[in-house]
Amino acid sequence: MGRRYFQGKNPLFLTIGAGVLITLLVIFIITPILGLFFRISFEQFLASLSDPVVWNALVLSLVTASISTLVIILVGTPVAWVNARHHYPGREIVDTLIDLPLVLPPTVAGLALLLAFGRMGLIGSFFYDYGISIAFTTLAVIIAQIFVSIPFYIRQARASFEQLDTMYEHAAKSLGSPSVPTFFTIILPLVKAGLIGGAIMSFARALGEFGATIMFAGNFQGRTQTMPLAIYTAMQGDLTAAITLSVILIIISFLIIAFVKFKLRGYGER
Amino acid sequence: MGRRYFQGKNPLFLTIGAGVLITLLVIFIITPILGLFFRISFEQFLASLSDPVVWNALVLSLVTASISTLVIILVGTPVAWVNARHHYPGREIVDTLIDLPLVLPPTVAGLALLLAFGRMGLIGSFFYDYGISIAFTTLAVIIAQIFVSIPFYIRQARASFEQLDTMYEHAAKSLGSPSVPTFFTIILPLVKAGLIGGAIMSFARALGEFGATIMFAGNFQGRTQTMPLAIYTAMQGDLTAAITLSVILIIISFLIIAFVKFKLRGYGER
Amino acid sequence: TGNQAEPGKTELTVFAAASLTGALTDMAETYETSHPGIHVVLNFDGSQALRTQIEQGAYADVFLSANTKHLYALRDQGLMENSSIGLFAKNKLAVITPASNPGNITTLADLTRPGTRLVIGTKDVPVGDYARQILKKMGNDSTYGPSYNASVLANVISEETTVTGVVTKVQLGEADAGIVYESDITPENRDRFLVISIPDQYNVIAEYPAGIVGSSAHKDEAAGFLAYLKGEQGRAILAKYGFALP
Amino acid sequence: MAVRRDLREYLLEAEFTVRQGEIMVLIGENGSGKSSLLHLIAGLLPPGAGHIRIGEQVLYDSMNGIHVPAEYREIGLVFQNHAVFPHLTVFENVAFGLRRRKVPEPEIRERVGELLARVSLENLSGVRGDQLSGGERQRTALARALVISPTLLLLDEPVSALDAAAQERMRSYLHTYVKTSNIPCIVVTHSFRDAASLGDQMGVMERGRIIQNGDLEEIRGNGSHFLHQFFCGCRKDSCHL
Amino acid sequence: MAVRRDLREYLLEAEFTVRQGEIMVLIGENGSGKSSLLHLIAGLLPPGAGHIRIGEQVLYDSMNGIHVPAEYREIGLVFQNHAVFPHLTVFENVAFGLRRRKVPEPEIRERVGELLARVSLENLSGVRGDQLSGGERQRTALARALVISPTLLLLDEPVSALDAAAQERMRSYLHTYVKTSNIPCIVVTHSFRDAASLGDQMGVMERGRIIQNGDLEEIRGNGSHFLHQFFCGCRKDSCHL
Ligand SMILES: Nc1ncnc2c1ncn2[C@@H]1O[C@H](COP(=O)(O)OP(=O)(O)OP(=O)(O)O)[C@@H](O)[C@H]1O
Ligand SMILES: Nc1ncnc2c1ncn2[C@@H]1O[C@H](COP(=O)(O)OP(=O)(O)OP(=O)(O)O)[C@@H](O)[C@H]1O
Ligand SMILES: [Mg+2]
Ligand SMILES: [Mg+2]
Repeated sequence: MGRRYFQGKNPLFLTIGAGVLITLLVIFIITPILGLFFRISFEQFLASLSDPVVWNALVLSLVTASISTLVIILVGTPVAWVNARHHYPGREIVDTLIDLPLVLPPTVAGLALLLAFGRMGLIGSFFYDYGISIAFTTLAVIIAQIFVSIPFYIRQARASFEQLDTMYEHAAKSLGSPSVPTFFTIILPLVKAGLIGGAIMSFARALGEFGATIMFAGNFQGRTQTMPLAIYTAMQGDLTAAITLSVILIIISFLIIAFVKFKLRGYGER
Repeated sequence: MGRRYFQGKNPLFLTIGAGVLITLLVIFIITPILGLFFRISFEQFLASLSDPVVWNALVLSLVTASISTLVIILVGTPVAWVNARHHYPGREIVDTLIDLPLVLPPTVAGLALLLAFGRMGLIGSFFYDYGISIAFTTLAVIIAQIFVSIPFYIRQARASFEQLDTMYEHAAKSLGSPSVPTFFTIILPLVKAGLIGGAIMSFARALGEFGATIMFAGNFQGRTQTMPLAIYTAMQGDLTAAITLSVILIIISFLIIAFVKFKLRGYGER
Repeated sequence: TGNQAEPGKTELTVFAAASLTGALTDMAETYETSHPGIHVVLNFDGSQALRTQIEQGAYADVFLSANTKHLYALRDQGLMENSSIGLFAKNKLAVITPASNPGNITTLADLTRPGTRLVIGTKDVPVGDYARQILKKMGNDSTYGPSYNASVLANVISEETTVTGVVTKVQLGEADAGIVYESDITPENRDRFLVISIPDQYNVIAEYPAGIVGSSAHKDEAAGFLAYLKGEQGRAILAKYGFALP
Repeated sequence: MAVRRDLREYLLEAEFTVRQGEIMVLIGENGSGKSSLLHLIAGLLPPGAGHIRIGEQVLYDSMNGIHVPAEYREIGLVFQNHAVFPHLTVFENVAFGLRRRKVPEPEIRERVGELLARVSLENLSGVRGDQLSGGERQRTALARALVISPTLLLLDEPVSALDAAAQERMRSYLHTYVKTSNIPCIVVTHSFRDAASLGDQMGVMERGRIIQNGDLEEIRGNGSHFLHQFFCGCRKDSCHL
Repeated sequence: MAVRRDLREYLLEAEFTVRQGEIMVLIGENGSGKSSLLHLIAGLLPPGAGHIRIGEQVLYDSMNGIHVPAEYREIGLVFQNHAVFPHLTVFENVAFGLRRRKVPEPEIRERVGELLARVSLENLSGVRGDQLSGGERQRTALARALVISPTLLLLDEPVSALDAAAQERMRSYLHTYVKTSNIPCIVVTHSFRDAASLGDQMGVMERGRIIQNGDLEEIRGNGSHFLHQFFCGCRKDSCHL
């Protein structure tokens, strides 16, 4: 994993090919996004920025997506680790189940969550009897985000763990390190880059989550109205306002993701 | 990466803790999905299965998601490889840009695509002059799916490549293997598990794609009406019909993903 | 409606508001039987989304909107065939509760009861706008009293961006009541709700306009379809799906 | 000690005792199971029937269902491929075992410093594990295993990558270390030098079994043609060494 | 050949010639830059000023901007850590270089079979690289480097993990191989046995530089206290070997 080696010279056609491919991909992704930028005016952008409704939504989005990502990391890391390193009956079924939320159209995911955690739901009715309602609260926003984005993290984390050579764990063990410290001092640092990548995916997916949220948590300003919901709400009236909100979301996300990448590099890069 | 070592006995509390965590996660994911299953009747399920509209949508979904995944693999793999192993100015910016589609609420993504590739769009108008319209075609469905799901694959693939020790590439090189054969015979097999994981994520995300598709490709039965759009359309009249379609989508996806996992294991597992 | 374009048939592309899904699907079928040369291609989405698509150059022959706002906006941009525009359906609003009626709502007055979980549309979607108009009218009426409007709105737990959102939440019993179009109570789901009608003096009549899109290549066929829609058979189907007629 | 484990086509079976303060040299052809045996003793491979004891302490006993996990065995193991942690500095690699034992920081510094001096890595203490040369890695692995004051030392070809001068120094240090700390030690090696200068006792492995086990005098003297052949690869009478 | 490269705190600088059919033994302390030098010659490390030539063929020349990529240098390199491909069988590991050269299948089978017999791995030819013992890995790495009939052989401690008998066999095979194929060869080693039985010429590295370079008679005879000390780690007069 050392990096002191240089890559030699690639044949010209490879370098050009790769350059063209990357350029095309960047164009493919950036043109639509720029299209959004061109649609709005700077005044409108500033006006939106100072709109308390927008602020509410932005703060709510960032807070809920952060909490979701945190929960996903806390729950997903051990699950991914166990699935990567331990054999138990039904492991692959569990692993495939974890992927299912990816396939559900978000609205259906929200519907499913209602059926489970709503007040008439399989689990929710139980809570409701104790006076706790889950649906239509900020908690529901977080649950919806976790549901749709946890698979991304677990998939990525499991792949990173599986790719790690077991010899380091054995070395740590032979030096008297029980599983938990080994995990934190040896394994985590070695797969850091992969886990951060997974967390970024989950965070981004949670930030953009709309369908499951509005179905399960409803659209209530200040409580469950995240940025995507604010964008949809605005879209019903004024498309430009909706695009302005989208641009704000894009800029903020870009800054956050770039910052996280810059701050938390994998151990291989300095 | 050998597997002949056993993991020793973990302290009891870890085993129990992991077991509880996995069980909770499975319950969290499976209850909502079961909730969907409980809502439908077997007769309705059979009736939907034989409905040509459903078949159309299902086939269209599987075909478009497969094509999208293929394109994503073909484009994403070299891009991820270059970003993992080569330094070039702006690499991290490109990498962060590639993540942006994750953050966009899908409808906004669809709107952005329409603004770029629609008849009036930045790029689309150019094609339109040559008589090619992109939006509202099956091609648009594929473009929308690629746009929203390519980041998942590239993220995962890059992490896998970065985690791979460079010594194997050097060994291959010293044995006279140019970059391309080395990539296919040495590198790909060693990161196979990670890439397949990424492809599964992208495929699943493409299968579930709704918002960007309906905005950019429209909701034309047989041409652009994929399963999620059919579910949406059914939901206008009858929730149960929509849930039935969702259940079909879930079952098919589960089978496909499980099959792929079973068929294409990573090199570490036999 | 078959899927692929069949040779020799004229393809008529109809953009219709999502709330027309059931009625238009039915109608396309009967229309194709009586007009063998025509194949009706349907695109259902929210009226706002359809409008955006047309603005961005989507090809459509006919646009059926769930409200006048979006269709008139297109007209004002010169994207519609002005002479063809006309109303073809009306829709009234109603309060629905789940069949099990967990909130025990039997009259409109019950909506003020604290703790009632009410869902309506956001103020920018027509159904939400109309709901607010209705509540305001009722508040101005002495039968319900001036605080009616505010105390009902205080019970709102979610402002949906689509009517389907309202319907789904009520159907699942997650909301005690919702305000929707009468046409949302479709033949398939009728027995899942209790319906409380809103008296005409408070109700708002939503208007569904239709028109031929300016860039249509099949204006004659489009006109024919509009005539059918507004004619005897069209009206019958619309009525079956709960629409009022102009 | 008796252990039992399936190797590729044969069983790993061994029965031997190493006394406190004694070094057993383990030799055998490639693939005969030497490394596997060490891993098994260290608790990194699942054993079959038998028992493993250090002094009074039972590490494994299949009859009584005793199985001390590897992390509680207090065994110093040098892996054949070193397994130096690539993301930690040399210092942190060596300090790793002490940190896990919650040794106070000043003591860690002192003990690690002493061992780094022993293996001449003082200058590289801040260098990451993945930036070391082969010999530097082996030195780190040695220091890491010795610093924890283990109750049993398992060394898998521990000086094979060291330069010749360092090999000599390390052999004499290892000898002193084992004698003064009075622990048993098993050294796997292919080198006659190692065997001659370290071994009190010798075991010969073949196809997963210890086929000979005994005093080193046999070798130092000139009793065994077999051992000479093993180390020289030639018949004793035609040896050019 | 002269190469130049920055190492940690010092420059890698060397100037030497190895003639066809001759073996140069490269010795030096751990971290002196031996492996780096081999990697540099093989084209895996970016060189600085200087040039590298095999016979008539210029591999690198900083003055004339010539830089043949590693994959076209036709050099057989045995890595210090073997770098056996973990997902390929022993057979496929050895066949790898031939497949890249589009050698026909029957010839591949024949050549690989012959080399596997040479390194006594016939029985393991279907075993995956990640399931080999240390010595088996090194054998695989040797076979893999030799089978491609390279025009230059770079061996980084090529027999250190082999059992003693195999070491002896391998040394004599390497000697014959280099003489019959008439290619230059550089062997890095810490073992006197290797140096004595393989070397025609010797280079001594220190801190990235070749500080001595000359004929091996010096060593075979008894001229140099320095070399004796290097290999024995003890003064010649007090040597017990
Ligand atoms: N990946 C790397 N990055 C930076 N420095 C390195 C790296 N690998 C080795 N070095 C340093 O370069 C110098 C020379 O290393 P090299 O591996 O060439 O030594 P060597 O002579 O082969 O030693 P040994 O006998 O231990 O194998 C050492 O100081 C080493 O620490
Ligand atoms: N990860 C593994 N999976 C399966 N078999 C293995 C694995 N590692 C080693 N083996 C096999 O087990 C046997 C013993 O290997 P071991 O590493 O113990 O040999 P060794 O005596 O240490 O050899 P060497 O002198 O080459 O290091 C060999 O046949 C080897 O091929
Ligand atoms: Mg071994
Ligand atoms: Mg070296």
